[in-house]
Amino acid sequence: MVAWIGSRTVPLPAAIEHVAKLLAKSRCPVFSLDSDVHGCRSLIALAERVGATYDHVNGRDLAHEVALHTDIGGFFATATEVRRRADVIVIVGDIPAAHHDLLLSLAATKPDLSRAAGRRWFRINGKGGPALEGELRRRAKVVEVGAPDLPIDAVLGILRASLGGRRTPAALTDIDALLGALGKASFPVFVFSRPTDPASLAMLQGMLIDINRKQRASALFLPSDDDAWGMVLASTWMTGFPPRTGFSTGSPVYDPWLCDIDRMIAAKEADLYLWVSERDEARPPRRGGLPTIALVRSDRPFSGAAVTVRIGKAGLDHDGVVYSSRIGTLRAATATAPSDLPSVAAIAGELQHALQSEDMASC
Amino acid sequence: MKPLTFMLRSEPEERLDLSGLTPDKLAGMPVAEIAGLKIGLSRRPATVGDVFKITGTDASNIVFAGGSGRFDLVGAEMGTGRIRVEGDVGARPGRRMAGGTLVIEGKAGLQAGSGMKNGRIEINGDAGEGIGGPMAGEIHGMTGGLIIVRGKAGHRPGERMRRGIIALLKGCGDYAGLGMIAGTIVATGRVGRYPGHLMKRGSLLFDRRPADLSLTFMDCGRVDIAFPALFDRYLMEEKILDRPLLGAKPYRFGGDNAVLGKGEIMFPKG
Amino acid sequence: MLIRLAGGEVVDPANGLTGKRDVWIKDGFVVEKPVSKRADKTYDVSGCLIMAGAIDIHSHIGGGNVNTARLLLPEQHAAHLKRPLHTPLSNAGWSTFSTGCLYAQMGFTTVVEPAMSPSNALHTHMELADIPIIDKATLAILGNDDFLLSMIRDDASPAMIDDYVAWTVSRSRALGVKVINAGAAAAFKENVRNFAFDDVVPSYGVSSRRIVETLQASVGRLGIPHPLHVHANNLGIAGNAATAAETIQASAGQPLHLAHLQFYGYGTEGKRGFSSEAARLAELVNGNRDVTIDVGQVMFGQTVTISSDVTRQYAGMRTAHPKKSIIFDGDGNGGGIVPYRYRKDYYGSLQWAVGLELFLLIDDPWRVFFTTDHPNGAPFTAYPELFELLMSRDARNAKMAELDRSALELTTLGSISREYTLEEVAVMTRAAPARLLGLDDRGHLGPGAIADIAVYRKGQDIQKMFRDAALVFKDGDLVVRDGVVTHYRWGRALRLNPPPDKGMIKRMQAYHEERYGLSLDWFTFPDSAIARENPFAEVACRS
Amino acid sequence: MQELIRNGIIVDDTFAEAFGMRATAIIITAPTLKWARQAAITMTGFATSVIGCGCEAAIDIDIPASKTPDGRPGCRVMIFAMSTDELQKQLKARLGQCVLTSPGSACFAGLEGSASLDLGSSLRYFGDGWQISKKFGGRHYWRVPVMDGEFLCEAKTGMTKEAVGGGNFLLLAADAEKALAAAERAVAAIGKVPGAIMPFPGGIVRSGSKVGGKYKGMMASTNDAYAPTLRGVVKSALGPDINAVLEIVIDGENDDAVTAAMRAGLKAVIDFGPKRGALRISAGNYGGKLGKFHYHLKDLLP
Repeated sequence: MVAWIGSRTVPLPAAIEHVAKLLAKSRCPVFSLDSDVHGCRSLIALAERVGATYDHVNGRDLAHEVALHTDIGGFFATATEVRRRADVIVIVGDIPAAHHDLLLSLAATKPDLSRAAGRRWFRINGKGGPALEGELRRRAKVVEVGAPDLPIDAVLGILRASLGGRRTPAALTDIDALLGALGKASFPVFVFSRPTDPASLAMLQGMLIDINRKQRASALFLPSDDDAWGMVLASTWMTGFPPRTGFSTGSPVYDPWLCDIDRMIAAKEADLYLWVSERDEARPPRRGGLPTIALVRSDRPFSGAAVTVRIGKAGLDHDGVVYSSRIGTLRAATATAPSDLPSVAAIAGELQHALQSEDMASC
Repeated sequence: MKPLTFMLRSEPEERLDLSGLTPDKLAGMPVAEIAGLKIGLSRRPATVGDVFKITGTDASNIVFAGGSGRFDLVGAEMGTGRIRVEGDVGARPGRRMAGGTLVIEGKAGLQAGSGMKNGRIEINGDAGEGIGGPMAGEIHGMTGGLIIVRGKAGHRPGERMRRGIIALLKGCGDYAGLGMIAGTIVATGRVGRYPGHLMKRGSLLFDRRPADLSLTFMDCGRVDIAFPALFDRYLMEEKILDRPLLGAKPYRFGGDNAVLGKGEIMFPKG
Repeated sequence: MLIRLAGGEVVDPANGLTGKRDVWIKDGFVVEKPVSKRADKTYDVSGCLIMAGAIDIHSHIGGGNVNTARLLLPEQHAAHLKRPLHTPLSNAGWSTFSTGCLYAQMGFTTVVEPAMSPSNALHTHMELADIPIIDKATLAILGNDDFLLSMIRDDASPAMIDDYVAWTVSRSRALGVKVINAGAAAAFKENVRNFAFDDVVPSYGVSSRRIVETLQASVGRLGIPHPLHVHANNLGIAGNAATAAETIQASAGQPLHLAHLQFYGYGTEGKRGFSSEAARLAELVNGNRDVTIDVGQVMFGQTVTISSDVTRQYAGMRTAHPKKSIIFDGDGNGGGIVPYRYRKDYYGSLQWAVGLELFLLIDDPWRVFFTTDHPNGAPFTAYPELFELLMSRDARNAKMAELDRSALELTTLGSISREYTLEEVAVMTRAAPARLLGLDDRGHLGPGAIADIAVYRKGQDIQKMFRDAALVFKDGDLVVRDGVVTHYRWGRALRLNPPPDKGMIKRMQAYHEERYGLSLDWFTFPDSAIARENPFAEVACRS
Repeated sequence: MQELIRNGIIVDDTFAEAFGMRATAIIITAPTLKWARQAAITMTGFATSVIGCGCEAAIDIDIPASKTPDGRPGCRVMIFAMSTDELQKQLKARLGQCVLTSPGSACFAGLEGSASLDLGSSLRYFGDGWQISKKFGGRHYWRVPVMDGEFLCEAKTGMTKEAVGGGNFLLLAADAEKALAAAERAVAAIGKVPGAIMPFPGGIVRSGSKVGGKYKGMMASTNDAYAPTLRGVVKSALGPDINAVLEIVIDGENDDAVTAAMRAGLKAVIDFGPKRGALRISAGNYGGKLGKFHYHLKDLLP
């Protein structure tokens, strides 16, 4: 069983037809997506067709990461290059668990393209930031740089001022060790993810501009969610813009505030919600009264949804393409347990078909 | 001539882009044509006539009788004349405004005066985040003009501001003057944490010592300089304040030393 | 379906068949006039020129760096147009979709993305697959990658080098090989900021010259039709004409292609120490039959520079406009994205003139190629204006009047009277690129050619003629009418497929596992990953 | 020459001949009037004549604290020169050496002109990167850190091409004491006229000159016709009752300012009367051929 209208089990084509009707009727549909690159591509194409606004399910974290790229730019390196070259690694703030394997693999290796014999590890942390995972701390012998009562933006500010030779009033633990290591390093890399605030990322990249005047340094950006970053890439080539983008006027409009789906729902601007996630048992948030279409990995209908469709997962049920921060680019993900569950792209294709107009090629 | 007046029929069902309804753009336009302009932002957009009843003829003096938090981009890119909103507005009123006067009697949403170049915006109610700030991808916020907020202001007023003056008369949220390049922000009342964070140059002039000053701002002590009197006089002449803000010998902090350290925060003694 | 284009003036220099004649299309190919059959569909194209679809050999249209540039600059492309017709995403700012439509509208039907990082091949091909209508191809970047530099350092055998180059081309599905500032990106990671042709990459002890020579020889041995595509050292630096001259001389009797030569046409004369050496370079090119070049013409306005020459891009950050950039230290070359505005000031005027001098002083249209190095010199949408400048001296003079006189005085442009003929334009943009890339099936209108055809309405206004093609056919499908896309279809990526050596695959497996801790599967992909029917078309290597 | 008589003083029916000049004005303020004037006096020192000083400058009027831009006492200084370039050069040099250096000083534009000259804009680099630019109320200021705080200086000031230099009259008296008394009265009266300055020492010049001289290279030399000691040996303009002559030279923002200044000066001298002051009043000219502006004494009398 893969499709339900309300709580009633229906054949997939019936569900598709019903969703197409809802989409066609909607004045302001909004999409929350979480799929592989092909799934996202197909849904962005669908969003264009029906004038919808789209974002990732974890749009809030993503918006900060996108803002770093759209507003500031910076220095970036791939994880593969970092593995082979970085002789100093500075972890900035909190790194999500999904990336701990990568960090551990870096801790277990030495840079083979560097004159340095090994890597030295530091970590910049602020008040309230979680402690570093024990195994990594032990293996990498990470030196913590910070101050117990200062938030991370203040810590980064003090570090940047110190690197630039400008006065600061406060000292950080082990700042001299870090400054010394950076001064001697051939290719230091700052690893960061899941920003607490965009200002800290601006501060970090400003620091890299300062350092690169005289020596080399870069940053390893680990997206808080690799799949979300894959969606950013696809959205950007398809529309010219990262999410949050909407098609309500026909053309894509990129506006992180206007096209913030949570805001649109809270302000009662949206009148239809398409929620898509390939993650096990992920469920759309409850939005009182807003008709919701759920494309989820579940064998039960989502209570309160107008339509629920059960979908397969890329790399499990079917082949897919995902962004991988391990290699810093897209990667083919082969199905490990092929099944008949429909892919997001297949459903989006069916919906395009149902919304048919002959002269419009599907994506 | 009577002001060209847009009377709101009822709360709009969608966000509206009102950037087309400015003195410059409506000069000489027949009412029927104005009524046909599309302003809605949903798939089935409303026209001016759907949302407003239009009276008056003087397009150099526009009045919105009744406002809404869904009125976006009121007065955007206006270069001359006057717009008054008898109510609230939504996002980015006065976006890229180049001249004239925009008066909002109620509240304003996000980024009032975003990228403003010149002219004057007065907001009698509260204003949202990012006053004068840049839109996504832009590297500069406001580059000139004057914004006065008589209510409370949100976070990040004057973000990446390059020139101009923002006066906040009931304080503001966090990060006033975030990444400021130059210009002046005046605030009376409470300001949130880390004013001047990442600021390169520019002046933050407050009526009191900020409660949560970033550590990379350095105490320069009390300063005996001519500028405060000059600026206080300007504030009073422009009727922004009715008494001096800084007075003689204010305190001065220099920063943000994390970046360039050439900005300042000043506030009066006591 | 038999289609007849009736009454047009055909410009087909590859076949020496220029003049009034009908062109017949059957099942996607150009055919001889059938003896007894009547056309199913006839287009009256009297008063029009008929040319093969144009081929752009060097335009950054897709892949990691291009997409990063989009991400960096959303404010440059705010959408403001209403949807003109039912073509998905065709009006999306600076997207894959608009790229395909805009090229097609000008009668271009094949475009080469010249800088694909092999490690980024899947991403690049997925983007290219989303560029509608036109065919695409890529050049794979080598020359700053550890594996190759190590092999050269260790004096690996030519066969070993060839196996690696073949494996890379095959795995990344490329149509050729490009080297970008050979060795400089690797040196930049070791904090080397200036890198010339005989400088040596510190950790490898290998000079830029040696890298170029190694790759040039390998490309020749493998029978890769397109000669090694060289982005030389010292791009953009005053006095770099000497570098270009050295590189031209290094061709040593073998074919070599120099990309965007305009950016190397600079001397150190004049008050500002920045002058034109275009005449000297043109003379060198004229005298060396092995060398082909494309120009990389600069036009005025806002653009963004996208390059895997990370050394150069880092230096360019100083003059970024708007002031934000991305510098990317990736495997091999990495890259940099630096927005830039070409102004009609001294420097902009000089660069503009250098490009035109090269176009006009290099005699042989078979060896000079029409590019702006999109978007580095200008977006490809500036092509119609550039055609006009080449075909009309009056248009050049009118433009020169707007520019910085002191810069133009240091060039020969004012004294050049040459105007490109239609025949020469057709050579430069059709026949020659097809030959350069080894694509026998296009660039001409002889029987057997794929029916990629551009029909232009003849007129005084050269810009208009080339901006809005009257009709464009791709593989025999009518896709553009009067400059508007009327039909949407998906092109393919042209690729070579030299069979990879088994030993090399094993070596690469071991290398990736040892150096990256990941199996080779992470770095390769099946065609099906593109999720489009027939995403690739194979081109044969020369035997 | 026809003679006019006012209050017993003989007034020659002649005219002062004056020239077009470029002029600018600035307002200097300080914690006290004393220090504002000190900066101004220092700045306008050695600025009596364009011939030898490059410019002619003096304090125009004092300005009370309530009327200055920064609420501190100040004065208006005017500077005159023959060309825009020279005026800019003199302004920059004098501002930098005399006002920037003076304790507590600040400096503002003192003229709305058709063109502008750099004021703070020419000095800001003294701040070595710490200078602060401020634009508000349609004006642009520079703030330059210095050892007693900040030098606050408007970026630009106005320049006028309508200025007039060389308005004058001669006071002929029975002795040097009476000539000086009359001249001081004139200076005091003209000092109250806005827009006009008297660049010579205390507003008075005793070495009135003629054009050229017998020595090569002398552009001007003693006005022998008015030198009492030569009365017997040269063709003299002086009668036997005259033993001392002093000249008042006036530069004005425009024709009207010179006219008003001349009027005020002549009135003061005439009111003072011949017993204590001048017996006769005349004026200097070159026959009307060189200067565009002619101020006929008879038109300016009370």
